[in-house]
Amino acid sequence: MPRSLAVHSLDQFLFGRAPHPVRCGHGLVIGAGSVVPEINFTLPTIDVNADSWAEVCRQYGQMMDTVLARAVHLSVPALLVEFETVPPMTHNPDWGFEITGILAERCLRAHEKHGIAVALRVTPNDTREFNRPPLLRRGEHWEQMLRFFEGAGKAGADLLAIESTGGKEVCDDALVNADLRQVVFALGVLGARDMRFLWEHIVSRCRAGGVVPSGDTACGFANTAMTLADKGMIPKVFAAMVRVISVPRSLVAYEAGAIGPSKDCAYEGPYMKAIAGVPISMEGRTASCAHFSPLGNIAQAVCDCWSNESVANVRLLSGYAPEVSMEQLAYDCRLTNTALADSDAGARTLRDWLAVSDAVHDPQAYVLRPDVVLEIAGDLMEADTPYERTRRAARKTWSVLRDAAADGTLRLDSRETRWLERLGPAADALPDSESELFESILSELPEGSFLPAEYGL
Amino acid sequence: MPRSLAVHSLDQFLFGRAPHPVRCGHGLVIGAGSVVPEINFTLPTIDVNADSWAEVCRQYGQMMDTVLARAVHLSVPALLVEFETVPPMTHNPDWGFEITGILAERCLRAHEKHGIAVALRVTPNDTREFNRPPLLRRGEHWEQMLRFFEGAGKAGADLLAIESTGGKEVCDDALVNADLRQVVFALGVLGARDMRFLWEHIVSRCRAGGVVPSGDTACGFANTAMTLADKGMIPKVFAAMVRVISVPRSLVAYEAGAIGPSKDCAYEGPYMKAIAGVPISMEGRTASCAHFSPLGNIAQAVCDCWSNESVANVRLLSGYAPEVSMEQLAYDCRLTNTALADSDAGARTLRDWLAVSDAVHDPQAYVLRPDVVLEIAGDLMEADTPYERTRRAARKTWSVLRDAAADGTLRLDSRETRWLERLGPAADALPDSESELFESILSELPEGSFLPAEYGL
Amino acid sequence: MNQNIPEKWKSLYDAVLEGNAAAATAAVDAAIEANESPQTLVDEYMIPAMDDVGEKFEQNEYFVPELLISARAMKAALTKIQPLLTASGSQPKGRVALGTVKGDLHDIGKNLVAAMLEGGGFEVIDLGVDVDPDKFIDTARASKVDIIAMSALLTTTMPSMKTTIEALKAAGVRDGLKIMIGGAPITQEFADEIGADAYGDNASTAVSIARSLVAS
Amino acid sequence: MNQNIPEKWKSLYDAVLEGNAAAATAAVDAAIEANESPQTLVDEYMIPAMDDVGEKFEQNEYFVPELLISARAMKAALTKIQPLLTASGSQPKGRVALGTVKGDLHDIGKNLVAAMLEGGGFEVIDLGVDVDPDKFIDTARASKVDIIAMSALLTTTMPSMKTTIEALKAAGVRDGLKIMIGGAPITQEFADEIGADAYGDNASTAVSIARSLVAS
Ligand SMILES: [Zn+2]
Ligand SMILES: [Zn+2]
Ligand SMILES: [Zn+2]
Repeated sequence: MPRSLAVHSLDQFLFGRAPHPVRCGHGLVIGAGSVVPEINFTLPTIDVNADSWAEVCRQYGQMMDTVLARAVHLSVPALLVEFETVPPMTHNPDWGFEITGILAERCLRAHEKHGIAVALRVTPNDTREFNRPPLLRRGEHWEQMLRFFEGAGKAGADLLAIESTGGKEVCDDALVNADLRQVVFALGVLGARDMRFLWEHIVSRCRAGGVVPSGDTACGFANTAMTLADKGMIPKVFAAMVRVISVPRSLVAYEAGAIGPSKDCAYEGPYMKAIAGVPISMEGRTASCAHFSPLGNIAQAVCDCWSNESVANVRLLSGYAPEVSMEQLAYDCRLTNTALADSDAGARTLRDWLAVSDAVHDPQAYVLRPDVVLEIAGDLMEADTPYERTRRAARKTWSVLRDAAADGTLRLDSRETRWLERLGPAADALPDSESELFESILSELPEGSFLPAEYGL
Repeated sequence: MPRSLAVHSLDQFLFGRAPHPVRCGHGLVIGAGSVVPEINFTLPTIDVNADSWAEVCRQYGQMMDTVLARAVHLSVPALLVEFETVPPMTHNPDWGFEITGILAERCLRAHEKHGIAVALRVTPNDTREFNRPPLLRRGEHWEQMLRFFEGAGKAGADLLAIESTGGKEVCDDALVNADLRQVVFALGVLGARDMRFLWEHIVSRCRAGGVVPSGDTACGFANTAMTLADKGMIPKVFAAMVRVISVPRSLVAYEAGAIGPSKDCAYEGPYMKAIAGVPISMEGRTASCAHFSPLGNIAQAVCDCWSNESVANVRLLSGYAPEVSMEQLAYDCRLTNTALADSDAGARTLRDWLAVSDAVHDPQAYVLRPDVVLEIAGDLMEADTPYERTRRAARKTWSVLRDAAADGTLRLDSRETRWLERLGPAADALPDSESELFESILSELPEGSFLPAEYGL
Repeated sequence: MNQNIPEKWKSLYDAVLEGNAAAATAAVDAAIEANESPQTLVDEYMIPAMDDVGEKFEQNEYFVPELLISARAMKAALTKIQPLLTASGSQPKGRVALGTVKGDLHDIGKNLVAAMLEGGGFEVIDLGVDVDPDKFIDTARASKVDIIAMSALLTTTMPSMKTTIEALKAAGVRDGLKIMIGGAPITQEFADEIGADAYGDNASTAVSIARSLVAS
Repeated sequence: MNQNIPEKWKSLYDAVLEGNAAAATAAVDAAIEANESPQTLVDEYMIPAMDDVGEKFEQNEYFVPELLISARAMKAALTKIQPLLTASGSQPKGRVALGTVKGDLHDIGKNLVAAMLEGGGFEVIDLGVDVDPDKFIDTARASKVDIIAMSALLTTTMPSMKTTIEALKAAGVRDGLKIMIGGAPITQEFADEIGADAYGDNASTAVSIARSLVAS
């Protein structure tokens, strides 16, 4: 495992350019010199079942049509389309494949007629958590997920991704209790172990099916923390630490053979790009239709795809919400790509403005500052195992935040400062070894909170 | 009337900085060194009447609460709020005043509690067109509008604006027929004359009531053209000419004493800023919830306020649509203001990227390029009367577009090129004098299309 | 494009397609002189010409101004032919009463739909803007109206469409006619919800929608 | 903040406010020993303490973890008191059955609401996630439930709320209880549309909503 980072210097850490670009779909290359919009959309309020199925198909067809029309209208040269299924479409892969086909066929037609470079990323659900506690390596849900991974390429997917959830059954409670130790265990032990298992399966199926194994996200962990912090429920400094704590876990996908782009909602993406060199998808201000965030601008600083996360097909004054997102993404990408076309120095200037404009306001933004990413990433890659990296992530992030708060490059209110002071000792107290943590957590969690065997424990 | 421009050089033509800043509301200064978000919102589908009035009030209160909470959450330092009434609130000014009061009270409270600089701009409807043909200087509708202008300040408005429509009764048909002569007549003769009458009334009422007479927009003319062009109904080159043709008409408001900021949907704003030195509000990619446009980035190039135009209070995944807009505007303004804080040279770099990224794609964007604005504005200000300036606007814009298409700085498809060729002779054939145009138009329009006396003709 | 326009009066087809009103009326005169059936002229030359104009618009060859010029040529020719059609007992494609609903002043979309419908052979009664439900009812009663077409551009005037449909029902005239609606904030879902028979998302589809409504 | 907590057992109030479970149970023991009425302890010390915790959260002084620590202290004290209350014939504030609806796996909001309700003196039956309508019905039948609380976080599982309410009606148990709903995509309009009795937009308002529902 390489200890050095794939991105060697801050000067080379830019939006639109990744050390290892990804080629996919109809003429699309990601990370090769321009930022590509990634458009996502989902159903409005509707029950997905056999009775509503015709309407569901119509909705997806209509969303894809309007989005492609707008992209062509605005001369968007390249586009990544994400289809994130809803659970009934993973439970029943044939449903997921039917929608995949509807979207893929329209992408192909748009490519042939208008020359737009376009690829379809398909993201089935991690339905394993329908069992409580989750069955991660067996059972009906896992079998159907495998069927989905195997059949997606034939159905028309160019890339496959997932928002995997191993460890979430422990993390949810840990988050609302701001319990650092349990979060470290959930991500650095459980999450990392499940990622290894899951992604080896995904990568082998993708290779067999000619599909790009793209990436994963700590959405169910770190974005949950971000949303809770946004609502004033948990401290932002804690949410910022959770973000970096998720890095070693998400990195496992790329060690297992995923090649990017990372999932849009994986705000740990800049760390993936710095460490593994994969192109990353990010979402910011143009994703506020899906969720608010303190990362509206800084998320764009080193992105390779720029996404709206997801928007339901509701009507706005101008048109349907997915079209609106498409237009916003198109303009945002015009700006980054104009700066890139200007000069490397120009792109760095824009990158730094995007970063500086957010970083001082929120610790969750601060830990995404490109220079901070390189500093922390370098530190955690000094260790070799996911747990050791996770422990380093917690400690290093804490000290970086403390220093930033002290020198005023990060502004914190008194409630946040109080919590920052509490979290240092908690990080220091993390045990040296994974097994030590495992033993102590086992005794403090209620019986049946999670199934150790599902993690090979 | 000064022939020189208020903005003397391209270097001084920047976002966030206007020759004559405007002070208003609770600590707000516009055009004095930073870009201020302007948030707008409107009712979802609802019939506004006595029965629904309580719900209407609740909706406005809720929209204002959520928007202010989000602005405070994101540490937005300064905010302009626009309340654009719906016609029943102008027909019945007391209704408009009640909503004004609901919003103003919340703005004051947010200012006192959180220190946010904030002002409320109120925009009653131009209901004079409820008569067909419109009665512009008399009648019930005009009387109620006057009542609105007089009472708005007491109700809580800090600024007053309007989207006036004099001449629209001729312009609508002229647009769908792409009839340049009739558009020039509608804007350069009818529109300009009505603006003079209307704005002298507004300015005197505002001065008496301690309200800022802010600005107007050629929305009903040039934005209608833009929307028709976006739908492929009329040529973009024609819509671009209509935009510049609207400049002398909109300028009349500032000659009559309006001091800005111009209305957000007035894409002729950069011309107002260049000529009259007033701060301007603009809307672009963050207004795609309200309407699509080819001006998503370039609209921001020299803006002083940055707006979402308007969004109905519908629920999205993250929250209500007005909150979503608020967050997007906050981030966009963080970026421009970071560049301004960096250096003048930095701000110019960002300005030029915003402009360049759109200008080549669409003639409507091209005519908003800051250098093009100064060139055309200088030319039309060689003339002294609105009509003569309008005629110059048509001719000069045409030649600028022709040159840009010829040297490739503007890309046009063959259908557009065909129409550009047609429009040159039409511009050249515009008569020397207003009266000559009036006589010939009178004979070609159906009797009763408009009432000359309402324009002092 | 219609490939098989008979050579005989192709000059009429061409005149409408090119938007040459003078040539269109001249062609009609010549054909009537030669005892051609007025219904044949309409069905085999003029309407196909307007269909092709619509097709050129859909294919991004024509803009609306070009389409309106053709519609005016069509109208000029129809004005000549209408008395003969009436005399021979044939009916127009259908009669449409249209207007922008109460409280709403938006003209353009409604006017375009009117022009397209006339070009498509419909008789159009334009009620204007800010149209009271009673005016729709009175019109439906006084003239034999096949379709009522309503437009709204504001979220706050959309409910007027519902009010109007309910008023038509209450007046007992709803069943005898079809209702089509359109305008920027309108959706198919809204049309279903308020019980309209059809929704059109742009003026150029109005003709085919109206045709299918009168056929059904 | 409640200013007028009687000095007598203020240590109980303080222990709940500070989230000190050991101190809270110790204070309960001492008070019972001194023959204080259990209902008085709940009404005059413990619930006011939780109300003040909620207030501190609303005022951005506390985060949820702090609020949960207090809720746990409250629960520990209640566990001591509950048998005495039952023996004296007094009732809990009310019984709430709650769950995330069929097809939806989101836990956090539901768990927070459960914790807040318990802290507010309610008895809570947590049915978990992906809860079938039948499970709600069975619970309503088996236990005397005052309120059913449902959560959904997906636009595609919101319809399950409607289905569940209809199933409760069909089973004849709807009338005897109140229904409150919440979750990110839920709105008051949606609650009205499907016939829920109340909607809460965050966990911290759940207690006051539940109180007003059982009072009504
Ligand atoms: Zn996600
Ligand atoms: Zn996503
Ligand atoms: Zn406007």
